[in-house]
Amino acid sequence: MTAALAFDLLLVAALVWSAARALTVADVFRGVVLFIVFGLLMALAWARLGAPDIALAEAAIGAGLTGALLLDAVGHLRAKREPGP
Amino acid sequence: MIDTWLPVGVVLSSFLPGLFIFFLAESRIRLRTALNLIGALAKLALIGVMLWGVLNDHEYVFRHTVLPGLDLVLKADALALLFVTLSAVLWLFTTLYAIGYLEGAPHRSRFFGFFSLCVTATVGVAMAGNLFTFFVFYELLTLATYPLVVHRGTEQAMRAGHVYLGYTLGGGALLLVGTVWLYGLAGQADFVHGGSLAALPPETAGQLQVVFLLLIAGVGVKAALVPLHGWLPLAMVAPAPVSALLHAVAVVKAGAFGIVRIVYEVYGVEFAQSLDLLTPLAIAAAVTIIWGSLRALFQDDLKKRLAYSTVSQVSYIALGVALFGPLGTIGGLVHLVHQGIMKITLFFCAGNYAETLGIHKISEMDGAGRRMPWTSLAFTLGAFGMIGVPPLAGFVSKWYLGLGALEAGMPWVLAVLAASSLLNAAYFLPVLHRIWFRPAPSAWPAEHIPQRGRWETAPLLLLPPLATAAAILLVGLFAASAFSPLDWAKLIADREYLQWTP
Amino acid sequence: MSRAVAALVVLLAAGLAAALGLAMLDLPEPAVRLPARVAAKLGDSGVDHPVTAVLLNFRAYDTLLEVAVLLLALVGVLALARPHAARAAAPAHPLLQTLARLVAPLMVLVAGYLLWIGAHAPGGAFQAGAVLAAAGVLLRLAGLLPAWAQPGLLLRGGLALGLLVFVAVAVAVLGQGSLLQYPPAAAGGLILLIEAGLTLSIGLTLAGLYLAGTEVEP
Amino acid sequence: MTDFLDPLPWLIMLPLAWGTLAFVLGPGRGGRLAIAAIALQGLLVLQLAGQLLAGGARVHAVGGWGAPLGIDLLADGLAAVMLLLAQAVALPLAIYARGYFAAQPKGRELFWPMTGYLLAALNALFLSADLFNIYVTLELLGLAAVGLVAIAGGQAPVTAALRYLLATLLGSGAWLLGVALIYGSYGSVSLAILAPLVGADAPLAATLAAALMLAGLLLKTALFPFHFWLPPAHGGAPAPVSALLSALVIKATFYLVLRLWLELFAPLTTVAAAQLLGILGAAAILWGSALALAQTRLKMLVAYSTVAQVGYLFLLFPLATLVPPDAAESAVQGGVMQAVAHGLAKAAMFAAAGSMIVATGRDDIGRLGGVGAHLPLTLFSFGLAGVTLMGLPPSGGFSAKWLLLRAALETGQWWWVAVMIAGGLLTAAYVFKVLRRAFLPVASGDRVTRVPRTLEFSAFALALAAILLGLFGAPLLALLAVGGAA
Amino acid sequence: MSVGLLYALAGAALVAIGLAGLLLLPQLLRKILAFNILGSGAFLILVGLGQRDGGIDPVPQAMVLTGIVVAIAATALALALARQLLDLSGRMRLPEDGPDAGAADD
Repeated sequence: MTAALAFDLLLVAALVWSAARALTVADVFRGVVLFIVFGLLMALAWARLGAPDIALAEAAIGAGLTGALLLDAVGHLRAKREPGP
Repeated sequence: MIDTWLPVGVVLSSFLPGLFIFFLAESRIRLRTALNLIGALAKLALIGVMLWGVLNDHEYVFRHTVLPGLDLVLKADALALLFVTLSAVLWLFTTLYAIGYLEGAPHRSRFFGFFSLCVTATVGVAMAGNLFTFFVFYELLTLATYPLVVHRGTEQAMRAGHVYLGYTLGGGALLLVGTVWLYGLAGQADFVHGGSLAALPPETAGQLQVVFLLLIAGVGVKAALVPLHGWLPLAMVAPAPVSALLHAVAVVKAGAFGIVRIVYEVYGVEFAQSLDLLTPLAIAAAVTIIWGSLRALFQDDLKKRLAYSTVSQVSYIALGVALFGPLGTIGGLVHLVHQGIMKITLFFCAGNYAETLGIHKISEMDGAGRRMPWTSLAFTLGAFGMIGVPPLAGFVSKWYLGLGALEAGMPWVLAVLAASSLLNAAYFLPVLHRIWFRPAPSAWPAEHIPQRGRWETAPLLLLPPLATAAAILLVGLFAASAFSPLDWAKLIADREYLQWTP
Repeated sequence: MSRAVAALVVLLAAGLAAALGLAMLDLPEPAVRLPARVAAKLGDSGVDHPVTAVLLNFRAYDTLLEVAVLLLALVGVLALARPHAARAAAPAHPLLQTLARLVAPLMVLVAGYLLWIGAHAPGGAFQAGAVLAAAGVLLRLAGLLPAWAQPGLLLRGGLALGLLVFVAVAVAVLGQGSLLQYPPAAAGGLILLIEAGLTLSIGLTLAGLYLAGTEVEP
Repeated sequence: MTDFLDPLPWLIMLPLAWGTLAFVLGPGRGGRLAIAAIALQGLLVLQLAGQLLAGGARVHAVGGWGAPLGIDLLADGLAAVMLLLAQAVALPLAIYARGYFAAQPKGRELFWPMTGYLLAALNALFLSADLFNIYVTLELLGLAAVGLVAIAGGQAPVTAALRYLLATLLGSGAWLLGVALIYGSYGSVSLAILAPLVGADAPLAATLAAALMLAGLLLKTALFPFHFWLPPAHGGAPAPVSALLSALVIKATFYLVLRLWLELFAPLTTVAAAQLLGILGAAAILWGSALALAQTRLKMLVAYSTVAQVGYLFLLFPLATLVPPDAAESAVQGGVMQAVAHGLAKAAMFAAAGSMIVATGRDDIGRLGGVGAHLPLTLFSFGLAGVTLMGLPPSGGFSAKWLLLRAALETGQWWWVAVMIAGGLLTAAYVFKVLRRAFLPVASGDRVTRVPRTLEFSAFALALAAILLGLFGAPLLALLAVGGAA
Repeated sequence: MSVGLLYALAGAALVAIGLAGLLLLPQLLRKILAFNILGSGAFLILVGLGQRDGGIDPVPQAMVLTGIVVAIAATALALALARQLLDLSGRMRLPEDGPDAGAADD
């Protein structure tokens, strides 16, 4: 029980930390990466809450697809910032 | 069934042609004229039927519930018909005049469309059966007249329109607040003989006084009570037929008529007297009469002088209402009609001078009588009537107002009447002197319409003022006969003071 | 934005968190117990996985609207992508093409499995659709699917299929009861039918959100 | 029970279906389908209104489960009035849009599918009796509205759409948070189940939920000072879109505020909160009108007018909260009447403005000369709509003002009277600013072209409806009274 | 304290982070991240509170599944808009001054 609680507390801390860092880290790309990490941590949290359906969806859609979209947008942004040769 | 729809028919007889004209192509002159005249004649016919019925103690009432506890009521009683008949007759003349006046001018469909709406609103005001209905048409009147005031589209007209809107919408807002308040206190506020508010509990008296102030201020804007009159002299930039209608029938009369309805049929004249509301109203009217006349003295612009004269003359109506007793009432009501006939004649004539010879200022009028004798004759009759020369229309009004003042125990009103008549003479007689006794200049300011045989100007411009001028004489001469305005005013006064014995 | 405003916003957010926390620590016993009701009616729902029962039967109406939200989002993305007419897909690396040819069918199989298992265990149309979307993206990147910015009739039909089937089933049962009231005997079959349609459409839509969105002219 | 043509579900399924079909048909297609379907929806609403007037409020248990396990649809008087408004506005606008996009093709490709989803979301929202289901309808509504704003492309509309999207997402986020707290407190999200459970002794969570949901809705309704997103969004979109958004979309969230305030959270309301809403409403009226007056672009003027008119809606709360039932009834009637009247009038006004812009080729109040001569019916429609917004009789706007004024005087809150009167005069100022320009002759160098008849007549129909509402408002209030919503 | 309540509390913290980020960060991608974090927080609260007595509640779980799909839809639309703005204006942020200010002085 205590091990589980410790795990939960650690997970919660990681969730809050990754969320806060995703928004505050200087580089947008790293922010997006941290957000994907956050999404995966969320999937873990859902599993801990006995919600495997959400865990699956979160991993696939929340972290996966959202992450892909965001990464693509960052790439686009960078391409704009640094005009090609 | 038909009784219910007659009042609606009177309203629709100008509304429907108006709507139709609105969307008519500019070039469809014949159709437009036909619609105008059919509407005007149909209205007169309907009114004729109702006149007969009302004389025989019949009332025509149409009622439609708009919201729970809020009815739209059109009612043709004696008082309504006094005003409706005046509006319908003068509308016919003004329409004819306007057709002549605007020949070849742009935007005529728009003009006649709003012109018809304006008359619709006026007859609606006349036949409103309760305060709410009155308010509805009173606001419609504002909206219908604004495009007419700014019709010329000049900078000056736009500014006048702005001022006009500011005053009238502000007045409408006051009227609205007063009306809502009154409905809250009394439920409905139907117009009934002797008023309906006397039955309210005495502790509401203070509120009723405030409401009265709101209502009178609301209608006082259109009636041009000083200091709410600022829009009227500016609004004379409108085309002459509009000024004629505005000053004689539509706008200022709607305000004055509102005062009549509020005092007699909402509050009841005795109840208003018991709330000490009539004396302040009489004072406001007296101040307006004197102030308007004084300002008129100093105007060189003919239409402006006439406008200030209107400010002064319309308050005779309010004064008559404020004089407690049937004689004052008769004087006020009959002046509602008489002032309309006289003032419309004067504005028609002013329009003729401007259109024919380009005369806008009094200083340019020297010798105009020789070039335009018929117009000048009509103008002279109108001016004498205003001064109160017997046996013209204005004399009858002033006579009854004087008697009413004595009956009400307000002899100071006599002094006001006398002073006002002197001032009337002071600002009209010099004009007449110029017209008839000064030599004509070598050239007129801008002669638009040349003399053609016996016609000093376009026939449609000449005939309406001649007709109304004749009416000035006739209503004075035959004041005592049946169906004369005076006779009708007596009928109304009888019914309003049914329970009252001096 | 000024520092004062920023401080105020942070304070507001912190206050909200504190209020939420306080409120959560002081909750009454809920008056209604839905899990028990779900369990009681699970037998009539046509599936035996409670979440799927809620998603596609008890609260299937939410799901129906949500599918519409998803399709709508794609419509919005397409509206934005529109001005930049579809670019010819860049020729993909042959290795990628081979990989896509190998993996995509596998992913379709997985999707089918997830769809099937959804009636009894975690899984279902959304998860299956996500896998399908991944396959779609892969195929597109390999140049094996047509452009997305201006989907053709077939593709539009595929995108709309799930929602149309859902709506059709929802109103088809109106004659015997209310909206989406499946006849108990047919519930399982109808749910599977809807889910099959949804899987395809969700897969296409999710893929489209990625592909149409990223095809916007640089 | 087994009525296949029960209007409740069909009102939602029909627009979903035709929106989707319009998408399948392809870019720019589906207009005729939409018009036919909306007409059918209109008939369904009329049928529903008849049912309500005859037999009282109706519940449709989706899936046959019933609350709290399933989701209920509830049609009471208030919902029916809003449904009526939505279809009544949508039908002329659909006809208008067909003509508009024929003249101005930018953005027509995906207009119909989005409009279908927008109407589905509106109808679903009005009928929903389930807090979480309302969340989904809110998202459907918000995304459809945002998509429509951006539909014509261009930097300003895209910026406006983004601003709008962020605002609306934040609003729905707050709503969802509230739903979570409510579910945590009571174990249900069904309005019918929750209503008896929420009392004056509600836990902190319920109060917090009420505050969050209300705040989210105010943001979405663009009540001052949350109005920042509205003018660029409504002013920058194509005219039919602006009309739909101003007339209907913000009314949907207002409807939710009203429902929560009067029903679910009624035990939690306080005079202070009601006065605060009233003050925000008053500020919206004055600020919105003043800014409308300052605009140089026609559609921005109309959009700021919406900011102002939203303010009137919120005056009903101080007039209806903890006051005698008579006054409260009058206030609610006034508020709903204002929502309906503004919906019709603002749709007419945006439609008329769109026609003027098509005709003059630019969105500039200073260059409207000649519109009066060339598009008299359009200008007349604009004027009639203006009459309603000013609250002049006879019009729906006047009826609304009358009812609100009456409630204000009855409860002795004269300061709202002053606000309403001042707002009416300011409205007149900005309406006449447009009208007087349009009356002027064409400026040299400008051209005024004709616009399709359908544009002129559909706007006129809407304006006329707003006026007629003032003459025949009684049946609407009778419908509103069904089910004790008012 | 149950697992559910713990995660609900974490959800509250995430909501606060998301709210502050959404309001304060000017960069649009960050705003979109913040919105997703806010949403995740709300989802955690919904499920966490529903399961605070330790049991499993499928109803909020199904709701969250619905919510996640809605969130991805909104995110995709927001990103498409943000990219469009980037293409048109060269920036991925909203103009600072409010629209009222811009309108009043023109």
